[in-house]
Amino acid sequence: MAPGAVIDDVRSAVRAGSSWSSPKLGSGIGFEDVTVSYGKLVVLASLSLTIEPGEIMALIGPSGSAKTTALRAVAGFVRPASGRIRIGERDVTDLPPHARDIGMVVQNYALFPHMRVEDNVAFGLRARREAKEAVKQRVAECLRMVGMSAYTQRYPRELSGGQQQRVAIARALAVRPRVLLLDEPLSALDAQIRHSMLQELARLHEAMPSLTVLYVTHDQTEALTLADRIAIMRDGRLVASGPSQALYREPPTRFAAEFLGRANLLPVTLEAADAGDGLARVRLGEISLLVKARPGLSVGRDCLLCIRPHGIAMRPGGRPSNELTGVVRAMQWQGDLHSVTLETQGVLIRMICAPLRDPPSLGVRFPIHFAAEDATLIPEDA
Amino acid sequence: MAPGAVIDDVRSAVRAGSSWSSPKLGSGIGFEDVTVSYGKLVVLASLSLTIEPGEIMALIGPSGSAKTTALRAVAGFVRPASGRIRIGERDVTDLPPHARDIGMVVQNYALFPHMRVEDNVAFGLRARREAKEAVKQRVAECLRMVGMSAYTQRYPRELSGGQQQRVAIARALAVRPRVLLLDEPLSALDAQIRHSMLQELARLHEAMPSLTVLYVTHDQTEALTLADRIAIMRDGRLVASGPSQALYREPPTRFAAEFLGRANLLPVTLEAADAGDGLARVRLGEISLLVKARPGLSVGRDCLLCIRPHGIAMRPGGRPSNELTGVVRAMQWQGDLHSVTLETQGVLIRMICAPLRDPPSLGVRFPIHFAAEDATLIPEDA
Amino acid sequence: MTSIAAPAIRRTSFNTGWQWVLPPLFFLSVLFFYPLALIVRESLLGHGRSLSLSHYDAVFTSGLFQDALLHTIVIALAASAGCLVLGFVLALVLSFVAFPGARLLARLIDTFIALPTFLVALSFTFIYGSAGILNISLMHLLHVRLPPVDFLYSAWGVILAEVTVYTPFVLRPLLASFSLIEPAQIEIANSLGAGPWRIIRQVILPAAIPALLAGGSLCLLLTTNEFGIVLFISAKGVITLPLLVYDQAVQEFDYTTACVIAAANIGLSLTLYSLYRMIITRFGGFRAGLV
Amino acid sequence: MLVWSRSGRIGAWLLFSLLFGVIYVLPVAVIAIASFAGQWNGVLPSHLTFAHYARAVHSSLSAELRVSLITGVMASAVALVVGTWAALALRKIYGASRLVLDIVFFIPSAVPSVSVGLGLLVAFSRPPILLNGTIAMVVVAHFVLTSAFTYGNVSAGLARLGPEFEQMAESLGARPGYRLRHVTLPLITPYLIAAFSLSFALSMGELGATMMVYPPGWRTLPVGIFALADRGDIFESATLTVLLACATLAVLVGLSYIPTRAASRR
Amino acid sequence: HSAVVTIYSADGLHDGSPNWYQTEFDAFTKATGIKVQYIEAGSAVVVDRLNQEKFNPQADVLVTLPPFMQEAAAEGLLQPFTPAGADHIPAAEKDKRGMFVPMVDDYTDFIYDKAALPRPPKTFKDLLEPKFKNKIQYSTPGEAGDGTAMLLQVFRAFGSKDAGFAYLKALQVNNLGPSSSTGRLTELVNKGELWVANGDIQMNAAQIAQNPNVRVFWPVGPHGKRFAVAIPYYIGLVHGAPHPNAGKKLIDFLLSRNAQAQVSRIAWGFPVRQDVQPKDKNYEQLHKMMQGVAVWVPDWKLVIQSFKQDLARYQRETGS
Ligand SMILES: Nc1ncnc2c1ncn2[C@@H]1O[C@H](COP(=O)(O)OP(=O)(O)OP(=O)(O)O)[C@@H](O)[C@H]1O
Ligand SMILES: Nc1ncnc2c1ncn2[C@@H]1O[C@H](COP(=O)(O)OP(=O)(O)OP(=O)(O)O)[C@@H](O)[C@H]1O
Ligand SMILES: [Mg+2]
Ligand SMILES: [Mg+2]
Repeated sequence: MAPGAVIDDVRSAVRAGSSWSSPKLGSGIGFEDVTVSYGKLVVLASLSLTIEPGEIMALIGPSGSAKTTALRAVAGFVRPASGRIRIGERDVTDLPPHARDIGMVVQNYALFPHMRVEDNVAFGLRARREAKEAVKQRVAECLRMVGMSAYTQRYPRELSGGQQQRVAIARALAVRPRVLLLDEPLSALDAQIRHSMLQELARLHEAMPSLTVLYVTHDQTEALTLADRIAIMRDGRLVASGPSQALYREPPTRFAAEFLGRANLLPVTLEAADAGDGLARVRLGEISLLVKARPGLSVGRDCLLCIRPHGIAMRPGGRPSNELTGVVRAMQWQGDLHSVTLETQGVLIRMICAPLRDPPSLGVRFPIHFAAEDATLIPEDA
Repeated sequence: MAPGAVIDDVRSAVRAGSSWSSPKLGSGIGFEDVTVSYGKLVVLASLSLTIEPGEIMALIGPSGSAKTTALRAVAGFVRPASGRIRIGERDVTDLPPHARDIGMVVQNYALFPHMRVEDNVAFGLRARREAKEAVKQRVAECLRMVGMSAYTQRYPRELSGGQQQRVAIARALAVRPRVLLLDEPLSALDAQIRHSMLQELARLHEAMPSLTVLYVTHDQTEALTLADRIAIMRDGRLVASGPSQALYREPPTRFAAEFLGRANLLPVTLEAADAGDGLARVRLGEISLLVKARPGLSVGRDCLLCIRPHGIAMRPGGRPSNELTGVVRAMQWQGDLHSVTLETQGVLIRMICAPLRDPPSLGVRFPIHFAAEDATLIPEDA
Repeated sequence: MTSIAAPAIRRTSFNTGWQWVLPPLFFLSVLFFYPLALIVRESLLGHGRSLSLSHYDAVFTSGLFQDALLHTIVIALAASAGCLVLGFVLALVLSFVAFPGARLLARLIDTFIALPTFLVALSFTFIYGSAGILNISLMHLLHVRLPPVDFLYSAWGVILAEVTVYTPFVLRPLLASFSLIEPAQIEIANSLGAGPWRIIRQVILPAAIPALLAGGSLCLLLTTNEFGIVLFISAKGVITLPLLVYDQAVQEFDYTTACVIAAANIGLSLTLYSLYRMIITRFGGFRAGLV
Repeated sequence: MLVWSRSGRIGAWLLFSLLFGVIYVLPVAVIAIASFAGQWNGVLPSHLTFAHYARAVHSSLSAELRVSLITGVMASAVALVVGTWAALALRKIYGASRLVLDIVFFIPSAVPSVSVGLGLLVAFSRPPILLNGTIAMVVVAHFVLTSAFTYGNVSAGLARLGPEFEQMAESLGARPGYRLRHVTLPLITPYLIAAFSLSFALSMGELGATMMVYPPGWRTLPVGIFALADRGDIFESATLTVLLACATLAVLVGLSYIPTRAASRR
Repeated sequence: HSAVVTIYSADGLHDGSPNWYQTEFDAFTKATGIKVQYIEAGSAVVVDRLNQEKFNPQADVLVTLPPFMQEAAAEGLLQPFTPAGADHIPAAEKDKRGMFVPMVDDYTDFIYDKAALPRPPKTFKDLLEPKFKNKIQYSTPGEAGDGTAMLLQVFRAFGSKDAGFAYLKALQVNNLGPSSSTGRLTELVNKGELWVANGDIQMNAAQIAQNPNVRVFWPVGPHGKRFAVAIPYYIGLVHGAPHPNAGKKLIDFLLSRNAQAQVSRIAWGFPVRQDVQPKDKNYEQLHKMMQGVAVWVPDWKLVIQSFKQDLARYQRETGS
């Protein structure tokens, strides 16, 4: 199946499908001091987090940071050792999963091996005793949406990894849940289809603004594109959360900056907390730079200067612009982009730029620039 | 575990590990007209492909295009209905998997559920009757490399998805195979660790230049960064293959262009096949553009003009540069990048640029530019 | 019971498997098929040394044999059905409604396999006999003179006893197969809004089909061949083929007739077994691709 | 994990307790009480006594229990090896021959134990193979009667084993023998244990065939129990039954605690 | 080597502890150093096993009831042997060809539940009353020695086989069902599960201690005579016995005066030697129970001639 065809399929499905909009009231998700442990091992430590009705929240964090565990707690598959979980107005901590009105896609899909694709997708609808005709129509619609219309009669074991994942997505969407829990739902898909699925999700959300989505992903593009807010987990704890853009632009901690967007973090010392125009002045090695001011930092304090790799350019831009001189240390072509690693003032700094026609060779020295408003300060944490 | 720590771990592991280099001779992989079918369904149709000793070949293609099947055929898990498979000089078509000297990571990991992490990794070594001490050391080394040293005593079911995947990678590498088969080995990992694993793989290959790698991935950055050559599959057929950069820069078909890097494809008509300087002239709607010439196309022929989204800029660059006027139709912020969709000459065109400080609003009209050498022609195929 | 189809794709025939079957086959041939062949030979030859079906004819036309055949079939079918239902219910609770000691209980039920079957019949006489606990209590309570519960010395008594004894044979494979159901599947089904009944019907039952198949066929074979219980209940209406074999062979020096009945009994077991497999295959197993 | 509500769980337990109580606890309780009963002609025994146990301990019980245990272990071990071997070997065979062989390995369970005993007695009491009057005869009888169950259990386990683990093992260079020992067998250990427990339990309770073939000095406990019951000595046979059940239960529980790391339950 | 001897025996003399067999075996081993290996089963089963094993005999000595002993002799499973004490046994009870001799005398009887029935049924006809529905059981003729003897008893009580079969057919309405064992019925009678069953005096007398509700009786036929059928435990030397000498010694020992003197005291049986007159309480008790009961010794030779046909007819008439 050509990806083009898939996309077209998807589009027409959405165009045709008015059934997405649903009169249900939105219901948010609330974690209140939720702790989950396996045996003695605490894997999720007192998570408190509220997801507003109709909001898309992305949950990111390194492998093993308890993202899946948090999702399973909302679904009711694990019972918190302490704390409460809310869906909408209801405290669902003691409610069985089937009474929670959720749709879920899990990391390993968990398709029913003895059911054909269409029966897998129809499962939730039949469980709700929907009319036969309605079920049929809806199943067809959902499968069209994920580009799996040609596979209705297959058993899961006869599908490729990505096909299985798409069926799992269709199955979760088919029930029109109030709350959608997605655990890396696109990990097995290629960029093409991933992109179109992402668009589908966005469109779906437009059509059903009350749908609350909790979305675990490893792909920050996914997170930033889709989510209203992002929560970052680390070692079973929530370490940061906030509106996607804000979190990206002004990461509150070193970890958040590193994890979301792999920022350059340069050790600097604050020279002037307020250099006018909302800017501050810091010292990096021997030179002094203008950066966005951050309240609450005192002069002389060691901070990290956070600059995104693509915030660094070879030509000056933005006002006021800083200039550094770097020596090329590494160079990587990534198709869309060139990633250049430079050494400046004794630290390594990475910049990303559109593919260069004549890439500088290693060891070459040239000036780089970044705008003060692209550079934020993060207090150095232990 | 902090990603930073992981990366440091990885680095020191590689610095310490001299054991990677191995005296084994390299052995390539050869598919000779290989067809695989499940029952009557042909899923892989007469694949012929040679992977040179020491080469890294990425296999990409939409979900369900038989990438996994091709890998399984090399491993010996499925028997081709026809055709031969070669590893090195040997025809291995009739050889059992254990005699093929391969390392493999499969899509669903297939960790041995009854063995602890360390025993999983040690399995292949023990099967080869390596000395106890050596096994121990090597297992520790491989686990350190994937950042799983803290989990040696866990059972697979006690690990998160990404942790399982990392163990699977360690297990495949531990045996120092001559041929490494990787089926989306990094799909469950976050960007941070994925990046560092990718670097590890590159470094591993440097240390063992004779290692042949066949790498299935959905992530084109992965493919382009790591692979010497890329093969593109579609519907069970090989549709294109070639050196990564060449394939990316001059995609031979519409499908290759779309799939690898999501190029803009504009319908044009060839006005002059040779406009000097290795350029050709084409007509798009009412305007005429200079593009890279492609031999074998006759004047008046309908073609597709392929321009990568990041090849389009707001300012002119490169010589000679083309100019178009576009109307902003969509706008998406993706963290690192801004994706802008414009309408020009009745077609949609997507450009990607560094995050814009003041993004244009919808409906705004402005000029865009692209260099002739960034625009290639593709014959319109049925 | 080994109801797997050959995988759609044949595993490469790297090593032909035939020779590996030979050792167990040889072992079983010497220890089992050789004696079995002697029985069949005897049933065909009898005292005369020429092949004849006359013994079969004589046996098959006797009313005693026909009655026994009927009893055997009815009891076996009813008891197996009972075992399947009871086993499924017990296994469900043991596996999916976790409570402390479930594992021990499962083992306890297993122990019934180890009891000589006649003992269950024996204890039933204490419980359900006309002078048993139940009847005496009821007679006192209801002030009646005749025992109100009177099923022990009928096919029902045998069936109940056999259900008790043979349910473990359904229970064990069921427990094993339940433990292999991916918890995520049940979780997802539940999250999609399916209540317990639907999950049982649509997720657990299909996964349990091989186990039910295995347990059911075992039960069918065992109940067809049950001897101890019938021997001890020893009521008029429940004489079955194995009892006849025993009677003929041991008691009346009529070895040939015994062999004929034994052969018929074996034939019956295999027929029932094949029928059962066919039915299951036809109406259930195929959907899961399990048979 | 299936029934989430408290009331539902309680309901399930009640149903379970009722069924379990009537069908299992009651008969066992009756036998247990009978083993202490002096006389039992009313609803309950007239008085209780330890006399049966005292006598049981003094009689040949310990010998018979030993015989049963040894026979059970030997026969089950042989059945396990043969059954597992057959089940493994059959995986490599496809098509009609597989179906036929499957039935072949099943036939022993289709034969009444009485017929098995009879057949063995007839076959091995004359040349070329003379086994009557030896312990081997009992072991053979028990093996024949349980082999099909072992075979069935193990093949069921193998059928549920996905191919990916063995494939992965092979790709890591494990030869068939190594793979079998380190991957296949460990993964089906629960089934091997189940198979062994089952054939052991069956063997502990076997009567029909044993009665016909047991040699002098090798009388199993069920034969002893049957002899007692058959002579009307109900209470003493109940006593021996209780001991038989306890011994078996002890072994089964012991077997169930063999760690099977493949268990996938959380 | 010959330090062991194997005896296959019908059950009945090895019940309880102490029991007569074990007492004598121990004494025998002590006296001769020969170990006794004992196998017991139903009276027909032992013979059948012997028959199956005739190509590789394991047993030295066979003990069983009529007519199975006669069958065994006819099948050639025994070898002639005249034990040391044989001259003290009445010739009528011994096999003409010297294949076997009686070892313990015993007689058929019937038992009833004295808790349920204040007085025993007088006649066979009484047993046909509806109140006995499913309350009567007797061991199956041809399977158990007692059941076989009862068949003969009914024939004789009713004067002919035809009348006997007619009676048994009528009795089938009340009969609970076939039973391969006689011993088990005692317990059922004691419990009240059954009210009437058949038996033999040696066994029943021994069981009464454990089963206090059980009493013996002998119903009368239309001709009004109370009688019991003699069903002695016979003993003989097995043809092809692996240890013939030890076997002979064991037979001699069991027929010795000392052993015979213990029969009634330990096992409630009657000694077969005329020179043994026990004085124990059990013996007196047995005599009291048997008072007024005539003993009938069937012509077993005749019996086995038509035995197969009789059994076939029994099965036809009673449908079991
Ligand atoms: N059954 C279990 N027993 C013990 N520890 C467990 C168990 N399941 C998960 N864990 C541990 O809990 C932690 C969190 O697991 P979780 O699956 O929630 O991680 P995650 O954030 O989803 O990771 P990934 O991105 O790799 O999927 C991990 O360190 C994992 O090893
Ligand atoms: N056992 C099977 N029976 C029938 N068809 C199968 C079977 N296994 C795979 N297929 C089909 O073969 C095709 C190729 O599958 P394969 O797993 O090789 O795809 P893939 O390229 O790896 O896809 P993905 O990227 O989604 O993992 C798919 O269309 C799939 O549906
Ligand atoms: Mg996870
Ligand atoms: Mg795949």
